[in-house]
Amino acid sequence: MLEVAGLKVFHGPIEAVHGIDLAVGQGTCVSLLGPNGAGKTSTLGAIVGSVRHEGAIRLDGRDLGRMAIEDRFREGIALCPEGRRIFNNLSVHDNLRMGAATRRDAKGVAADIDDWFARFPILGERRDQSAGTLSGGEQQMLAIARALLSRPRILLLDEPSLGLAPLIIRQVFELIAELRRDGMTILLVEQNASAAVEVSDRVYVMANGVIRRAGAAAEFGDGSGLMDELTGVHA
Amino acid sequence: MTRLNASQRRGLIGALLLSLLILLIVGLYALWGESWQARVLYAAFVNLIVVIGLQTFMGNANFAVFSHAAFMGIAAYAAAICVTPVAMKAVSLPDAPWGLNAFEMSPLASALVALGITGTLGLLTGLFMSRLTGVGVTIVSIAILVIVHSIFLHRTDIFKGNQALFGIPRIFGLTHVTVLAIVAIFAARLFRESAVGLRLRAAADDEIGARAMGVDVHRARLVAWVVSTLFFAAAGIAYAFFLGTISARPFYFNFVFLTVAMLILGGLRSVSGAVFGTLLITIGLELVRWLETGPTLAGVKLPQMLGLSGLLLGVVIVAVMAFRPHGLMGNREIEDLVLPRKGTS
Amino acid sequence: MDYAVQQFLNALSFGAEYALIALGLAIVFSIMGLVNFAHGEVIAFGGYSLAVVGTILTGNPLILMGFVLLACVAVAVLLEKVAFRTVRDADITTGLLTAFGVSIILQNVFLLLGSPRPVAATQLIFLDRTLWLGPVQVSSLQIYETVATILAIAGLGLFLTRSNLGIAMRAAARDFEMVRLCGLRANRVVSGAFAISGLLAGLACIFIMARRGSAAPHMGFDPVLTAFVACVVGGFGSLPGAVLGGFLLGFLEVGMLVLLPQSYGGLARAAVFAMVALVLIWRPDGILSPASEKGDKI
Amino acid sequence: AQEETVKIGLAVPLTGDYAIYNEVAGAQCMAEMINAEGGVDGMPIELLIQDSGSDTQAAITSAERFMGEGVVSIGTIPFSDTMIPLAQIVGQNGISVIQAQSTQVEMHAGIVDNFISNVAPDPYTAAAAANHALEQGVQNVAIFTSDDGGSWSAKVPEWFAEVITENGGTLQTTLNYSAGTSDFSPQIAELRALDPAPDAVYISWAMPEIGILIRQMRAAGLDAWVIGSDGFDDPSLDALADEDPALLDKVFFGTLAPSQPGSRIDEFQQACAEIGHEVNGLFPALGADMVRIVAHGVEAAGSTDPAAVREAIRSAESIPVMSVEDVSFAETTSYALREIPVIGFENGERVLLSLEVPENVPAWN
Amino acid sequence: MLSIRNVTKTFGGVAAVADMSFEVAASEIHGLIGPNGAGKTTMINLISGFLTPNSGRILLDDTEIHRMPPEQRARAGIARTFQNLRLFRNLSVRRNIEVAESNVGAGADRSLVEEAIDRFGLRGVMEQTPDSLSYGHMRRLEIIRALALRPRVLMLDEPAAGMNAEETEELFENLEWLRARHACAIILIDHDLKFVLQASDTITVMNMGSLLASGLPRDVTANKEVVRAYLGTGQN
Ligand SMILES: Nc1ncnc2c1ncn2[C@@H]1O[C@H](COP(=O)(O)OP(=O)(O)OP(=O)(O)O)[C@@H](O)[C@H]1O
Ligand SMILES: Nc1ncnc2c1ncn2[C@@H]1O[C@H](COP(=O)(O)OP(=O)(O)OP(=O)(O)O)[C@@H](O)[C@H]1O
Ligand SMILES: [Mg+2]
Ligand SMILES: [Mg+2]
Repeated sequence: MLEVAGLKVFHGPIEAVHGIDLAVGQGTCVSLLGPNGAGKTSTLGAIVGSVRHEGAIRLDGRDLGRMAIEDRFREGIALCPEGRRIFNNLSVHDNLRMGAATRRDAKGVAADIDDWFARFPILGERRDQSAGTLSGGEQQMLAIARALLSRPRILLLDEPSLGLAPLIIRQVFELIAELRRDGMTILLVEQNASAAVEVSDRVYVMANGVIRRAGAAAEFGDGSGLMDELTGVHA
Repeated sequence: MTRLNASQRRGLIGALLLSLLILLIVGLYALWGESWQARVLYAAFVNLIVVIGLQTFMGNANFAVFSHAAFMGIAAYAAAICVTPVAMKAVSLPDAPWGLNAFEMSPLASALVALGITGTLGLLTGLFMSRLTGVGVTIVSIAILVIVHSIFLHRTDIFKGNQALFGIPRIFGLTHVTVLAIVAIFAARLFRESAVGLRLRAAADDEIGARAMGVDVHRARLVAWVVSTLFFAAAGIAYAFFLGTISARPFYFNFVFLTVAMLILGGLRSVSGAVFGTLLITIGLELVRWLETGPTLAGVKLPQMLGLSGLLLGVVIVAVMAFRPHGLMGNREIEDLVLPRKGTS
Repeated sequence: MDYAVQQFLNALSFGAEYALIALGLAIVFSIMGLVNFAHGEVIAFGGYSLAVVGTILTGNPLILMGFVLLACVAVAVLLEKVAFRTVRDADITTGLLTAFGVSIILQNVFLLLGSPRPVAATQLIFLDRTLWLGPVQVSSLQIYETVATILAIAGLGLFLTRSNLGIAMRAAARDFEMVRLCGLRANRVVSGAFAISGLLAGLACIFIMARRGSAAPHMGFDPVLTAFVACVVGGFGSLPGAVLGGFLLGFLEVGMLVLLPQSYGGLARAAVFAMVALVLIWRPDGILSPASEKGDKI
Repeated sequence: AQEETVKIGLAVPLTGDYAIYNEVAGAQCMAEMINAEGGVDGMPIELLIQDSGSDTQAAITSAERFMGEGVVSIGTIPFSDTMIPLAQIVGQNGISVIQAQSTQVEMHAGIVDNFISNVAPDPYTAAAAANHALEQGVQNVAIFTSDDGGSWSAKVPEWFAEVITENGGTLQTTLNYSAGTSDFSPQIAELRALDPAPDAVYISWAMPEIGILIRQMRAAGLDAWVIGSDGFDDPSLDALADEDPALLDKVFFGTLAPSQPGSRIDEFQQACAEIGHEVNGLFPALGADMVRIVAHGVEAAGSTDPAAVREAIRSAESIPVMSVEDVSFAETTSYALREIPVIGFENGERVLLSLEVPENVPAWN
Repeated sequence: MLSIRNVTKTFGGVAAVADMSFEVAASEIHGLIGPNGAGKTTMINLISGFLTPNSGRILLDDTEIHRMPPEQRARAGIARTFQNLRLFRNLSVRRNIEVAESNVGAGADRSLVEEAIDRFGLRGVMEQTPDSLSYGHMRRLEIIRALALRPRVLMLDEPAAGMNAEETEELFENLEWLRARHACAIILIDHDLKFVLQASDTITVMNMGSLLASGLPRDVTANKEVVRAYLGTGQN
């Protein structure tokens, strides 16, 4: 469904990703793993259109290359970004409304928001509080919920477990597994390799801006030695 | 502890380079200049002192403030009232209260009194300025400007308002102001590289982070504020001692805009920026003043287009902000252009 | 009694005018973090367009009022496109200085294309008629102005908290790109904010022109300076704060004119500003400090 | 050495706060007229014009430049904070400051001796207006003062009141305002609270504030005279008649030279329009007088030496000018003692109400 | 050395910290864990002075510090890092450190910071501004900057967030080095349980603002309440 070919990503003059190929099939979950600075976030940035890039990015065969950020979103690509980037000055509820801002079915949106409050009760309790005053983990939950409220066709998650307590991490991965079962297409970036491999169909491992390894999730076992192996090569 | 650290040594080199630039300009004038250009230079150097003073607060603390013209005016009036001979004050300030027209002082003593008064007012205003945040700083600085201006206008018995306070001995010449400008450059550079300057810049980047590192943000701001008012005071004194006549009018918004534009063009984070900005705008304005009179250029008579100079200031500000938001110099100082730092990759 | 009521009404209408202008400043600030000093020139532009259109096209006041609103909205949106878009992500100081630059440019353009002296445009002064409420005389303009301001406040409040676009505007204040990542055309969001501020400027312009009967290059500077002060006193970025500050300033100003002994009359403005400074010492972020609205946690 | 041209420097505000007080248009027109008739003793008049942006330093810089080019006299921003230092500096080269329109009293206190103004100081216009008011039976007056325009806005109303009270009238109240006021409601509420209602209010200020005041007073049912100074003498005041001629029915002002239809200024403006110069209002027109005075001085002195020209101007019994028959500086040395016109309106048209050299001018120096 | 006594902090109706008490001994590493929103960051803000408690006392060696402004506490030896980075963007790495350094007396041990710079691998980037650093380097710079205050109590808020196992291990080693090199207490917040358990001498667990458990790492992980509220059944 999503295909990336020969992708290069630039931050100003710096080339952070050096021509990678990647594919995410309809209804599958693909993990993109790698050490800090590998270029994972940059890759996601290119897919949503927030950084300068070259190469092909195709959604259902259509090239997104020149499309503006908001149009790619309207094509069904939603991102739960690194660093959460919730709207500090808006209430929790308004943050969720922002996630659904492109939807026209007001009733459906309200029902979906209530669903999320049921799933993360703490968010429900903080419904009218400024989101900036939430704890780190609460903000992370909010960011995930916001990304899903648009009912995207493909969901990009950038380190969703960052800053979450073990209990909640488990909940998040259960959520990912559930979404996958429901047919959502997911591209997942994670530091927690074993958990990521467990929910994925396919895994890409990236370092220094190139893909080092790619394969079915099964090939990676429980994902444990993966990072050691990689950073060992590049220490 | 008088040993200077590496940044401070570089600061001295930078100040020296800037001073050489100033001297070079004065030298060029001495060799080939026309007499009216002395006045342009004088005005430019007075502005330079103001802009450098602005840099010490605005640049290091990163707040926009507009009250400098008020402090400059206070010093100018204080110095003028002290130094003007009694006989002259009988004519120029006949109704002055508190015996203000019954004494006179030497120029040096007058300047010191003016610095003292301005510094004290700087301290008093600084006590609350340093506690304000964000736009509040700007607005209170504007309030100070308006309040001081109203008092100048209203107390005509002391300040003569929009009429002239005349008869001030014209003591200063280009040499004096050149020396002052160079002193200002050194002082501002040393301040920027001092512990207070560093803390202030840290607080400007992240106030909470700075406090967590033990920076007393209010104190640092207060010190910078008072120091900057002393620069303005020096400029005000130089203004009064040169022109011989002052009024409330030059110490108001127009002057504020001019000097702020100078600082912005050069880049408010660096002292070198302040210097370059002042020189460039001064030259630019002179050029425009000449162009707008419709001179003949290479045999072509240009049309007369009076009134362009005002436009120029605005265009400079907007263009700089759009294309080089940190001004020509950004974070750099002159020595960074000449001597690259070690370890930068 | 009659006198007191009269002065009270005067203060109310002064306040309404400041509040209207302050709202225009506050909406742009709360969304873009931009201290838009060029707001006064938007008002002046409205005044000039009234003068031009009023003399060459039509004298019909309704059409003219519509035109003034349109002109102000258009110029505000245009300014955003050409001048403020480039400093969208910059810090407050950069934006503030840009706005100052724009304000200087516009004033000089008015001066060069128009004239330093006021240009007559008297088509709207009919709005200012004297009405008698019992013994108290009020100007119809004062009533229009107060009512219009109250409607504008209410409408704006509803818009910003209820509509998607309004919420998006507030969100854009914090993270512009993230708003786009939520699928909203952020340029439109920001243009929308400027359009609203232009609309408010246009309203203020109509009232100001109804009183002045002429346009001049600097006509916007003083009221906007006062409105800016009002915003800060009320709590910059907070819309209720802008309104509160506007009315506070109106009452202070009229109060000073009335209460200060004549020999100190020239210090009325100084006294108003000194009080404002005092308020800010008491509450550095303004009376209705928007700190909670900013929602920053360490 | 004989120059080939008579150079007059104008370091004047074309932009900035004082832009409306410049005398360029009339000076240019008059210079062109004189040059068309062969100039002064065969020398054409050349005007050197620079915009001071209403800034003192800029004006002085320009003046220094003009000095280098050999000007006979210089005109500048008509406020003492510029005129004094500028006169001091150009005085070192013997050059005079000759102003077309300066009414400030300070300039005649003997601080500088190279200053000449083509008009009479402010107290004269205040006294003339007061005298006319008294003739209309005005007894109770209120005055508006402001610090924003220096003595012109602060002191002139007091001089007016002084003349009124000396003749048995009453100063009921002094009200304050600031530049840029666009709503006089609070002051008008004060006026309405006066008992008895005032016969006249006096304000020394200019448009558009004057227009607002008149309108708001009339709307509030106050029909007191609105009296003013030379600031009223601008076409934009006459434009109020387009709204409603009745607005101007009870308005008059003491000014610097007659400017009603049919006056010499009016004729001059029309003549200028014919040769392509738009001269709009009193201040621009008076530039013509200044040029005539300098031309006369050069002719009489037989040279362009600035000091000699000044002497010639000061010793002349009468110097013909544009706005009135002639002026003379023989007695006053620094200003022209002129007949002060008081101008009012009939059906929205200017009419000359009186023309006199007031005898009862308040003490001013 | 640092005592927290019955400290409560409420925001509106929410008690972010409710009647918390615990002690941190000199030169121990004290882990502070708990579910999201438990009040850990709030606790650090209370100790470093960016929040003042509604009630309760905070003492450093018997001196009450809970009314002091943050900068004074920093100079008294309480240093911290932030969950969201707060570096000085326009100052070079060297000057970032100098800001903190300018607050310590002349007698301080100069070599500590220099060694830390080498150990944390920042030597080569000293003249760059933080923006040009990788995220990992920025986090390390925050720690060194806090260290430059020669703290008596160093508080680290989720230092391992976003790090992989390898980097977390390196961080752990650096903490060990630090403890050997400079005697100070460390309060460590993190959700990487393996890391916290490995590094800490004592652990305090918070839940909904209050103390849930405290003690040695192995005691705490065995605590049923902790398992239920934080770890979830069946550890991973
Ligand atoms: N805004 C930026 N400006 C300059 N360089 C950048 C920028 N953002 C990222 N980089 C650089 O690009 C490279 C890839 O960064 P990226 O954030 O994509 O890595 P990542 O794989 O997401 O790492 P992490 O696991 O730390 O999130 C890094 O070397 C980083 O320093
Ligand atoms: N300024 C504030 N205003 C209102 N509520 C706040 C504020 N700061 C914190 N809170 C609330 O207090 C609770 C504790 O927050 P805190 O940040 O201390 O949690 P934490 O333990 O650090 O969580 P995490 O592990 O997710 O970072 C949260 O529920 C949060 O919503
Ligand atoms: Mg990343
Ligand atoms: Mg936390």
